[in-house]
Formats: sequence, structure tokens, C-alpha cells
Amino acid sequence: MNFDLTPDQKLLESTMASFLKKESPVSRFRALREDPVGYSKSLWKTMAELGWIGLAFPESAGGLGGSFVDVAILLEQFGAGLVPEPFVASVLAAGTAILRAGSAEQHEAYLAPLIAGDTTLALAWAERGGRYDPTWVETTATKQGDAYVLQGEKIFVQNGHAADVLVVSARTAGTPGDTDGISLFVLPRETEGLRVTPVNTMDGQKAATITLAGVVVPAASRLGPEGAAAPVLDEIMDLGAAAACAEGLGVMRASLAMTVDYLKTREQFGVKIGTFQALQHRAVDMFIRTELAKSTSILASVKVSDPDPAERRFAVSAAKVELAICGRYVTQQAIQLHGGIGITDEHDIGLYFKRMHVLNALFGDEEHHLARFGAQPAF
Amino acid sequence: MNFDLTPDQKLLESTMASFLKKESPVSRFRALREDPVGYSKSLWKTMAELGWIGLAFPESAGGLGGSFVDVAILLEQFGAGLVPEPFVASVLAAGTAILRAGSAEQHEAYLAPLIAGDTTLALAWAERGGRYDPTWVETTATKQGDAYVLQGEKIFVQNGHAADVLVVSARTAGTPGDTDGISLFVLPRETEGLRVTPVNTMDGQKAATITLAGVVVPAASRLGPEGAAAPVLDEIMDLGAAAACAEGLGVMRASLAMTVDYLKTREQFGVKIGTFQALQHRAVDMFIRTELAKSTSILASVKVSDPDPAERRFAVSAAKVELAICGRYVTQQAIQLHGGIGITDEHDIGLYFKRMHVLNALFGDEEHHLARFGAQPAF
Amino acid sequence: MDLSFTPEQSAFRDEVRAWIREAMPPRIREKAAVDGHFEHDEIMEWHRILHGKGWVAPHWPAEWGGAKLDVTRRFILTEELELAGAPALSPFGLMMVGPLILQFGSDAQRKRFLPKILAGEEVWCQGYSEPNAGSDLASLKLSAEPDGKGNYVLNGQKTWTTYAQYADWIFVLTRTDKTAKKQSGISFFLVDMKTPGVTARPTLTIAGTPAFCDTFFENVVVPAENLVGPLHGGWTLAKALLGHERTYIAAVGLSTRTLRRVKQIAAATKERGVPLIDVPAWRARIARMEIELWALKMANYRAIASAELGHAPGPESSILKIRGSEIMQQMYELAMDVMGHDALSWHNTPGTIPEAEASVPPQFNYARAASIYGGSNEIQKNVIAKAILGLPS
Amino acid sequence: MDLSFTPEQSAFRDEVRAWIREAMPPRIREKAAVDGHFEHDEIMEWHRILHGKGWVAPHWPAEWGGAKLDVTRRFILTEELELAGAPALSPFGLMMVGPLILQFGSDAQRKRFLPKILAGEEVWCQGYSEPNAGSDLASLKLSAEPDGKGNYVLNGQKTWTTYAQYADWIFVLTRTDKTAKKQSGISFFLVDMKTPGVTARPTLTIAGTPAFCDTFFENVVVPAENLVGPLHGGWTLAKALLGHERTYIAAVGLSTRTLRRVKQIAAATKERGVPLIDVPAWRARIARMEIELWALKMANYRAIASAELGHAPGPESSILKIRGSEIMQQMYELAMDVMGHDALSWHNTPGTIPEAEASVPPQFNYARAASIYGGSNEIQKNVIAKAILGLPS
Repeated sequence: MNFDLTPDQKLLESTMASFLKKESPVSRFRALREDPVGYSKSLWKTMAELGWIGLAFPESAGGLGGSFVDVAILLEQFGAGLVPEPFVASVLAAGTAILRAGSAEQHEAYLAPLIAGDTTLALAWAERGGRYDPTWVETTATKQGDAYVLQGEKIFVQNGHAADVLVVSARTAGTPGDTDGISLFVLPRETEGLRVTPVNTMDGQKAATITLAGVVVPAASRLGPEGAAAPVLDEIMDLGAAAACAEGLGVMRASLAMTVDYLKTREQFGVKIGTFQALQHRAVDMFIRTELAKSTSILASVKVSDPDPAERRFAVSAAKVELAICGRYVTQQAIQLHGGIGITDEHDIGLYFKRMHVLNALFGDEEHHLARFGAQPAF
Repeated sequence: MNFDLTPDQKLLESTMASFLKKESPVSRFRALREDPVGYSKSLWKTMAELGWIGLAFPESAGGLGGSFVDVAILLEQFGAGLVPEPFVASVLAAGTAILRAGSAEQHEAYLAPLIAGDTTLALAWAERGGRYDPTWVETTATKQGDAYVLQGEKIFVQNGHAADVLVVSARTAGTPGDTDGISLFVLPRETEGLRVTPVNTMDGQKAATITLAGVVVPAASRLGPEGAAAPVLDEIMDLGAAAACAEGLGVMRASLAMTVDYLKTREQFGVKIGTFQALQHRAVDMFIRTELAKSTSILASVKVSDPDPAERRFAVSAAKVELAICGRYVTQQAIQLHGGIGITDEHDIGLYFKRMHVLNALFGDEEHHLARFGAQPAF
Repeated sequence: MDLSFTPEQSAFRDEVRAWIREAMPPRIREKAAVDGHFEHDEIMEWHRILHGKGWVAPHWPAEWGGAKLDVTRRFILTEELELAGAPALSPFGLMMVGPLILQFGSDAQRKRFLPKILAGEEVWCQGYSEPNAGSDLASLKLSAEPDGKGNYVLNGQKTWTTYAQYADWIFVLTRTDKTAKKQSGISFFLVDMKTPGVTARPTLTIAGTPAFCDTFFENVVVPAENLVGPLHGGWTLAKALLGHERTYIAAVGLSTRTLRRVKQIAAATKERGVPLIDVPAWRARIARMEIELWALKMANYRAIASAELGHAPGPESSILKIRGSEIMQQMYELAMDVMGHDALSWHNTPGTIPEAEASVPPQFNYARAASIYGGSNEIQKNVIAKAILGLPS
Repeated sequence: MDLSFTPEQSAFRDEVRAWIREAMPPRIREKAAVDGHFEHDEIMEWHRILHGKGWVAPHWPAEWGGAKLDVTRRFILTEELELAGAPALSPFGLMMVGPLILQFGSDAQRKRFLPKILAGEEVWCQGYSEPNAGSDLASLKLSAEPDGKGNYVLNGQKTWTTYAQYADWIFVLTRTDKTAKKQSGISFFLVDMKTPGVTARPTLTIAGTPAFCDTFFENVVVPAENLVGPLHGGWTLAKALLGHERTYIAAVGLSTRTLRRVKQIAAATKERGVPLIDVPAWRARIARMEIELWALKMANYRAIASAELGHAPGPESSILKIRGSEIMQQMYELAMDVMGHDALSWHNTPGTIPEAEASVPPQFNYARAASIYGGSNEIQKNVIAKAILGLPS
């Protein structure tokens, strides 16, 4: 066992941290909350040039062949700095869909510009009736000659509001909940009949409702064999959940640091409030919860690449449950210990609180992963 | 609304409290833990003479016609002083079975001596496969001429080890879980084939495993019409649960008082440990939990006599869940705040901890009542 | 022991409920139905409607426009208003400065201020906290110095002056004697917000709506007649406020309404086609939350019944603020969790998520304030530890 | 980042497991299978068996009989022993006084005491706490005064001297200078329990079995050669103990085994004929407990891997004691709750409840001690607040 980062990873971490500290202070995110895109396409390009996007792809697809642990290092920094660029949506969600299911031509067409930082992507999978189950696909794709007609609605599509290219799941056979019969389609944003309604999310980021009203797409835009996309989506759910764990860890560490700092400086009753034992113990509980979440986040980061899906699910679901337990506690108490200023929009701690709740809700909430954990063969 | 005790009830409370303080200090219970009966038959007689047993029975059955609120006053004192006399088993469980289902002759035969303090009773209802469901009766009662043959096993029969008379549930028709087909039989202890194996319980009290190996009882020992006992058992489960709430409140109040007292006197680091803010807040949380449990215990005490079974179940299940949440917290923290001496058998606080766990497990645990609460029409 | 309301009390509840149904204007009713956010003008509109019925200040003495309702009826009224989702009235005039003027003010002050509070003609805000005086209120610094012409001149800053941007008047704790010990040199003034030198700068809360202000005082001239109570005696007033009308601080009506919404949302939200309320794990979570609310509600009823009987507040009343805030927070959190993806939605156009859900996310956020304002739960516990448990300091 | 054990480490695990299966005597194996309570003689029998294998003190230096195992292998050994339900050896010689004698003792002391600890020929107990010196250990009073003849005379009392009734020796913190500041006048002595004036009075714990003693010292004469470390310098030894071998304090092996029992009991326990483990609410509770255990286990692995790499203990190691005790308590509580009525059973004859359940109630009770002994969780939090978070005092 070795939990140390390699020297290369340590370098990566400090490079990322110092770059983001300079280029993406929280004040940048604050300003971008008012922006219709909500992030910077030029910073996205710069991140690509730094190799951050390529990190997540194998060399065969034009990437740098990094591990998920490398990606988790990046995402922890994203969490700590509230970096809004759509890494998870573009790279881990839609990017993985194209990587796993797509042909070499599709890799070339969609992944190359993504890795170059020229595009962002989105994966439209969630539907109202399915909650966190990606096999609950009511959206239909009906074959008509050499084309498909797509009909349905996708909700809370991360980066759906600004993505250049969308990957959409639709049912080519079967009924909602069936594993078989789900296909993925890749659609340029300007596809006729594709309606994108931007949606604000609680954390100050953006998403979209995607409506497909008889959208005709050529069969060539299908990713992989017809009806066989469920395992890819299952893997993406775990990648997304593991990403939330890494990013959430960054959120927690930043929240803890801000809170401890506040306890050391804020005075009431003539003393630093950090001298009050009840608040000290609360801060220690926040620290303990952060360390526990770190421990399971590491587990998820390593196991999410396990070739055995059962191993992967077991570890990721455990980590996502622990994230919910710990992240909720840490960010709630962070606000409480900040007192009044904690509930103003002016203070950053509230932004972390909100981001944490969003991370808990993305890619399966606590109850979802608790049930999934209990349903694994290893349980 | 009026939550005050009436002047009569206040008098009752202070009389009971001062009597028990004198006649039943915790040291008495300590000594009785080694006794094969585990309580005092002479004190039982005295309690009867004071009218405490009659309190729970209507005047028509030779009682004093008290309300359950009166009974709850008594039971809270029992909890606070760890009084081991088998009031719940004899009076609320077996006594209610005879009262509700029995004939006037049976009242005369069994309730009169009970109310006089000459006997104690027990109700054998729980079976291994049914957990907390009194309709899960695998014990059978097969009609043979003018008699029944009883076959089966009952576990953790409270006061089963010492009761003069046992009331036993057995199935005269149907299968385990059916509401119909359950009958109650009243058996003198010396009945042939009735095997009583005494069992020690964690709280220092006693119970029994009751084995019925072809026990022949006359049809006249059946309580009420054949197969119609389920509603009576359902009511008894609620009476028992409400009793646990009242007794548990006494346990919590005593635990809180002992702990606060300890915090005020114990010194470490040159100061009273009650000056440490983290411990103060813990004591406040114990106090809050005690007040909440008191609130729902009152609810249960009043509603347990409601003519509408749905109202009764709703309130009692709520109270039993709250008892578990609060009682566990209060007694665990009581030990923690006592430190090392809290985990010695010499100190009383451990006895309260144990009694609390037993009360939580009797007449339906937290999960049982949570599910039952959610299944009520009022939910 | 009697847990039921009297027939008269139940009839009063019916009367309140019927009246609300009748009196609530359509625009407010629509928002109330989905627990929408009310704007200041809507709150004041509702204030005036309640005033018309005589129910705006039920706890005031009858001679000053109170409603002649006993404690239980006042609770019933509040509970029904919360259950109906009616706009929460601004408490600063009705609940805070009004009762203080009644208790400590001069007759002239009573006549000048109380009728306009009652009628909703003058809106008040509270100037207590300062950037360095939050939980430790007595360390406040806003100075008030006599100018020798019968006035006091105020300089300094107040913070958390909720809705100061809409207020006509502010009541402030000021320091009038810098040499005295902390609590002894404080005085209580009433200040017209239009006085030159008063500036209110609104700030957003984490709910995304403006609620608080920072309010600045720069050579603000206040006539001596606006001093309430004795000079340097303001701390007595500050403390007295804490003793007033604590029986409905638990927000049981509001949390009961939120629970109803939780069940409604859980019935409409599906997991693989099954309503969440029929999924055992969710049903158990909701049941547990309801039971915890019942426990609080019964503690609240105990406090009211005790007040009705004229008893001094018992131990049960001290826990209402702490548990009320915790339950409110957990209830909104449960609503958010039930909503799943919909909980991500933030001030979007109607129709983005079901109407019943739209107001939950901001309320969930703002609920974090409930354990901080009005004396944080930590401060409350310090008080209980000493005052009720008698632990040493 | 590598979460797996090396092939060599895995092979070592297999070796340990196979050896335990082979070496465990039948009587101990039977009790281990149902997590029964081990008597002192059984514990010592197992001690000698482990000693025979060379695994009794794996953390000691090889020259003194240590096992030449690195940190990870030591952890694997401990974990496998816990998972097998093997008797927990008395820690007082092997884990406490042994390492202190190694670090602070003279060569003569090492030669006199260490081999007998290793061989299990002399059993030790710990004399630290006193009735008025628990969390505040430095306020201890047991006096040790020179008699002018090369001895010290001890008078006073120690408490929580676990298993003193079986011990041959006790190590004690004594006060040798009453005028010095609290921590400065303390000395560390080794005392033969057979010395006249030493009396150990066993007391029952809430588990219903004797574990602790009160140990009294009445004019107990101890030769000066039994002083370890400098006179008045005992506090350094007391503190050093806290630094030793903290990587398996979390009892992950034990709690993993308890979780297995929980699942086993939940599969055998029925509610209306359905195994509890198939009831969603129970399955979710067990799953949550398992996840919390995983989080602790990973934190523990981090600490071990870090120690293996020679790093100073990181923040993750400071949480092991707190979380380890909490998880142990919650795990036994879950076992009790799963058992339902059976949880009431208390030291009954075999067969009263299923064999796998019988030891749970006493263990559930005794587990309350885990958050108290070895520095209560409150004391641990005080330390973390200052040492790791740097909060002011």
C-alpha cells in the first residue's frame, strides 16, 4: 500500500494549485455567476494547453493517458477553488461516452477538438421519472431508414446550456428500466428540433433542460452498437460520482480551513472564539469528517478504474455515501461557526455550502448509493 | 389543553415518590439482582394495599378506575428508582388480557387476587420468528373434545419465571401472521407440561422461556371467543409501549440528574468539570432530549386510551421511536460524562443505561414502530 | 391532563381558517399555495388586512389595539397563518420595539409610535448587531453623544439590519458611556431612517434575495425625546426583549406545512416509476422527521398550556428555539433530498421544476440562519447550562 | 497511489491465517467462533502459543525477541488475529511497560523484565489513574518517598488497574516531589504485586465480569533500582507511551468481525418470517455502518502506509482512536438492535439464545469504555484542536 502521490503527481498538484490560485480565485467565479455561460472559454483553452483535458484520455485517443487519480488531483483543486469550467460534464461524462462507445472517426471528430480546448460537451441522460437510474430512458429513438427520430426530455444536463456537442441517451428498444435497448447519439448543438433551455443551478453554475421534439439524426451519429450503451452509462455514473467525491473533498478542505481561520481571528467576549471548547470540538468533528471523506475518496479514485464493475460500484457507492454524510456536516457547521456572515452571499463560505449540496445530488444521492451498496454481491 | 397534573395526581406522584425513595432505593434493586425472583412479594403486597395495582383496573373489575396517566405517574417513578416489581407484566400485559377478553368469573378468579397483591401474572406472546408482531403465533392450540392441546415456545416472557398465572397466546386457526385465529389461554403455573426456564435479562431483572409440550387445558381456560384475541394483543402492545415510554422518562430524568450532579462536583484540572463548555452543551443536549421524550410520552399516555385504534397506534409508535432516539442518547452520554466510574458495575449509572436498552427493545423497537407509524392512515 | 383544544378553541381555529381563505388576496394566495417568496409590498398588504381584522398584534394590550386573545388562541392564530403559508409579518415593530415601547416608553412615545406600527404605516427595523458585536452584543460601539442642544449625535455602524431598505424607523442600541462597564453604558434610541447621515446598504443572503443591510450612521442627530427607558439603561431593554412571547418561536406551523410539502413532493417524485413515498427507506426518513416534529409540537403545546395557566415559563420553553431551528433545517433538507435533481434549480423561470418545489432551495439555504439569529444555538445552550441545569461557570 | 497489498504481504496474510487455524487449541477455537469471553488462563495460553511462533511482540526490536515484521505486516498480523476472534493479549507488558523499559530503562532492567514479558511468565498491569486523577492524570497523589536505605515507600491508591488480580507486576506513576509543579514531580516505578502492602480489589464492569481493580499501596517498599527513567521525570514516560504504535488502535479487525456477525445474525433473525437482512430498512442500516467502517479502515490503511514509508504520523492517525471507539460502539449497538428480544439475554446458560449472539450484550456494554479509556474522546479532541488545528487556548 502506498497512499503518497508520486513525485510527478505532487508536481502536478502544486502546479495546478498555484495556477488556479492565480487564474481562478473565488472572485472570478463570483463574477461569472452573472455570465450566461458561467465559465471562461479562454481559460478552458488554457487548461487544454496545460494538458489537463488530455489527462483523462488514453494516448490512443489523443490524450496523455493519465489515471483517474491524476484527474482527482485536478478536481480536488476545482472544488477548493470553486472552479466552474465544465470538466466533469465535458470530459468525464460526454467524453467518456464517446471514448468508450465511439469509433475512431468519432474520436477524431469530437475528442480531438475537446482535448484541444476548442469545444465543450454535455451528456444528456437524466429524466424526470428515473431519478438517478440511467436505464430509466423514456426518450425514444425510432429508426426511420438511415436515420433515427428522437423524442423526449432530459433534465439538468450539466453544461447543456453551452456545450457545442451533446451526447444523448435514447431508447431504441425495450421499456424504461431495461438494461438492453439504450443507445447513445452525438448531436451538434445546432441540430434542428433540439431545444436547449438554460437552467440556473443552486451553486451558481448552469445546466439545461433539453427537449427533443422529433429530432432527426443520421444513423452515423449513433455511438457504438445499437441498444448496448447501458454499461457505458453505468461506468460514467461511477466516474461522475468519484469525481464528485474528489471535488467535494476540495470543498470540505477549503471550508474547514476557512472556518479554522475564522475561529482563530474572530473575537467575541474579549477572546478569540476559537478558545471556546464547544466550538473547538465542532471544528475537530469537521476535521475528522474531512479525513474520513478523504479516505473513501481515495478508495473511489483508485477503484473507479477497476476492471470488475462490481468492485467499482462497491467502492464508489461507499465513497458517495460517505461524501454525503461528511460533506453535509462539514459545510453546515462551517456556516454555523461563521455565524451571521456565514449566511450572507458576500461571504464565500455559503458558496461552498451550496456547491456541496449540488455535489451530493449529482450522480446519485446518499439513499441511491446506500441502496446500491447494499445490493452489491460483496455486501 | 392542560398538561398539569390534577391536585390528586400531584399528591399521588409525591406519595409514590417518597414511598419508593424510602422502600425501594436503588440499593434494594442491586441486592435483588442476585435473588431468583428478583423482586419482593411483600413489597408487591404493600403496593397492592396502597391501591397501585387497582389503579389500572375499572371499578367493575374490582379496581380503582384510574386513568393511564395515573399509571404513567407510577411507572415514571419505577423508572427513576429502577423498581423491579412486575407491574407491566402482571397488570398491563396479562391483567389487560384477562380484563378485556375474560368473563366475569375469570375476572373474579384472576384479577381479584392480583389486585389484592397475592399473585403476579405474565403474558406469553413473543415467538422467535415473529419479532415484535403478536400475530406471528406458531404455537398451536388444538381442540380435543372439551380441551385444547397447546404446543409451542414463547421467549422472553416478562415475569414468566415467577408468575403464579400465565396467559398464553396460541393459534386455534390460520397461519402465522393472520389476524384471525389467535386465542388466549390462562394457565396456572403448575399446569402439567408447562416448562418454565428462567432467563436473566440485561437490566438485572428476570424473564422466562416457556415451553408448551402438549399441554392440555380445559376449554374454560380460554379467554373470550375462539380466535378473536388479536385486537386485545394489539392494544396490549400499545399499553406496553406507552408504559416503556413512561418508565423510560423516569430513567432519563434520573440519568440526567445524576450526570448534572456529577458535573457539579467532580473536579479535574483544578476545576469542576461542569465548567467545560463541551460537557455543558452535552448536558444541555441530554436535557433537550429528556424534554422531548417527556412530550411524546405524555402524548402516548393520553392517546393509548383513545377509542380509535389508529389514533392510539399513531401516538404510541411516535412516542416509542422518540423514546429510542432520546433514551439511547441520554444514557450513553450519561456514562460518557461519568468517565471511568460510569463503566463500573458499582456505579448506578450503568444500571440505568441497561434498563433503557431493555425498555427500547420491549414492545417493539425503533425500526418496528417507525415502520408502523409510516403505515398508519394518518401518515 | 387534557391534550385537546376546547370546543371554543376549535371553533376559533375554524374561524381563523375560514377568514384566511376569505381575506387572502388572489396574488398572495397563489404564492402561499406554493410557499413562494413574498415581496415587501405584499407583506405590508397582508399586514393591513390582518390589521383590519384586528389580528395584527394579538399579544398587545387591548387598549393599544391588541386582539384580546389568550395565549392559546394567539398560538392557534399564528399556527393557522403559518399553515396557510401567509406572508410572515415583519416582527421588528409588532414583536420587538412595540412591546418595548409599551413596557419602557413614555406615554408620549406610546401615542406617537404604537398606532402607526399597528396600522402598518411605519415600518421598523432592528439595529442591534455590529460587525464586532454579534453573539457578544454588549461590546457594541455605535456612539451617541449629547450635542448640548437636546439632541444626541450617532456615529458608527449596525449590521444584520434586516429589511432596513424598506424601513421608516430603526431602533438602536448605542453606547452613551464609554467609561462604564460593557453593559452599563448602553442606551436605546428610536431613529427616523430619513434623518440625514443614515445610509442602509442592502446585501444578499445565501437565499439569493436581499434581506439584510449594513446601516451606517454619520453624525446622525436624534432628539433626546427618542430615548426609550433611562439613559445608560438600554441593556435592560435588550434583555427584556428575550422574555417576550417565546411560545411560538418553534415555528411548528411552518415546519408542519413543510412536512406536508415533503409528503406531497415525495408522492409526485418517482424513482424508476415508483413514488418515493412508497419506497421504504424514504418513507422511514419522512416518518422519523414527522415524529421529531411531533415531539417539538408537544413541547410547544406544553409551553402554551403552561402560559395559559399563568405559570412561569418551564424548562420546555427553553428548548423551543433550539429544536425549532434544527427541525426547520432538517425538514427543508429532507425536502431537498426528496427532490433529487430538482433541488439543483435556483431562481429559474416557472415551469422549470414543479411549482410546489420551486421555493424550497432558497428556503433550505436561508434556514441555516435559524440557528444563528436571535441568539445562536450555542449561546442558547450556554444559557440553559447555567440557568436551568445550574452548571458552574 | 496503490491500495493493494504486495504479493508478499498477501502471502504473509495467508500464512498468518493458516497458522492461526493450525495453532489455536480447540477450547479457544470454540470460544473464538462465537466471540466468547476468554478467561485469564486462556489469554495467557494463547500468549505462550504466539510467543512460540515469535509473534507475541512483533513491534519489539529483534534483539529483544521482536518479530522483524514491518509496520504493514504487523498490522496484517493484528488484523488477522482480531478477525479470527483470537484472545486479545494483555497490552500492559507487551505494548506499554515493555516499550518504555526499552526506551528509558537501564540495561539491567531490560534484561530482568523483557524476556519474562515476552514469554508470558510475568503478567503486568498499569497503575496510572487515581480516584481524583482520571482525565487529569497529572494531579495524581500516590506518594513515593525515599526511606534512606535505597528504597522508596509507596502510599496511596490506583484505580482502573485492569486485571491487577492476575498481575505479577504493576508499573505506577508516583509523586516524588510534592513541591514541584504538577507534571514535574512524578516518577515511574515498577512494583512487584507480591510486595507486602499491595492489595488489589477487583470490581465488576457493566459487562458483568471483573476487569478493573482498585489497587491500594500501604507502606510498600520498592527498591530504587525499580525506578525507570530519571527521578521526577516520569511524566516524559507517560507522554512517550501515547506516541507508541498507534496504527492499530482503531480495532478495524475487531469491528470487521463484528460486522460479519451482524450480517450473520441479521440473516438468521426473522421478522414475520423474513430474514432481517432482506428488510430494506435494516439492510440500509447495515450498509451505512459498513460504509462508515470502510472510511475508518481506509484512514487506518493511510496511517499504516505512511508509517511504512517512514513519515511522521499524519493527521489521519489522530482520528483513529476517536472513530475506532465510536464505530465499535455503534457496531455492537447495531448487533443488539438486530437481535431484538435476544438482546435482553444476560449471561444465561448456553442455548437460551443462538450461540452467535450470546457474547454480544456484555460486549455492547463494555464497548462504552472504548471512548473513555486511554484518554477520553473529549481529551483527544482537546489535543487535536490545539496540536493539529492550531486553535488557541
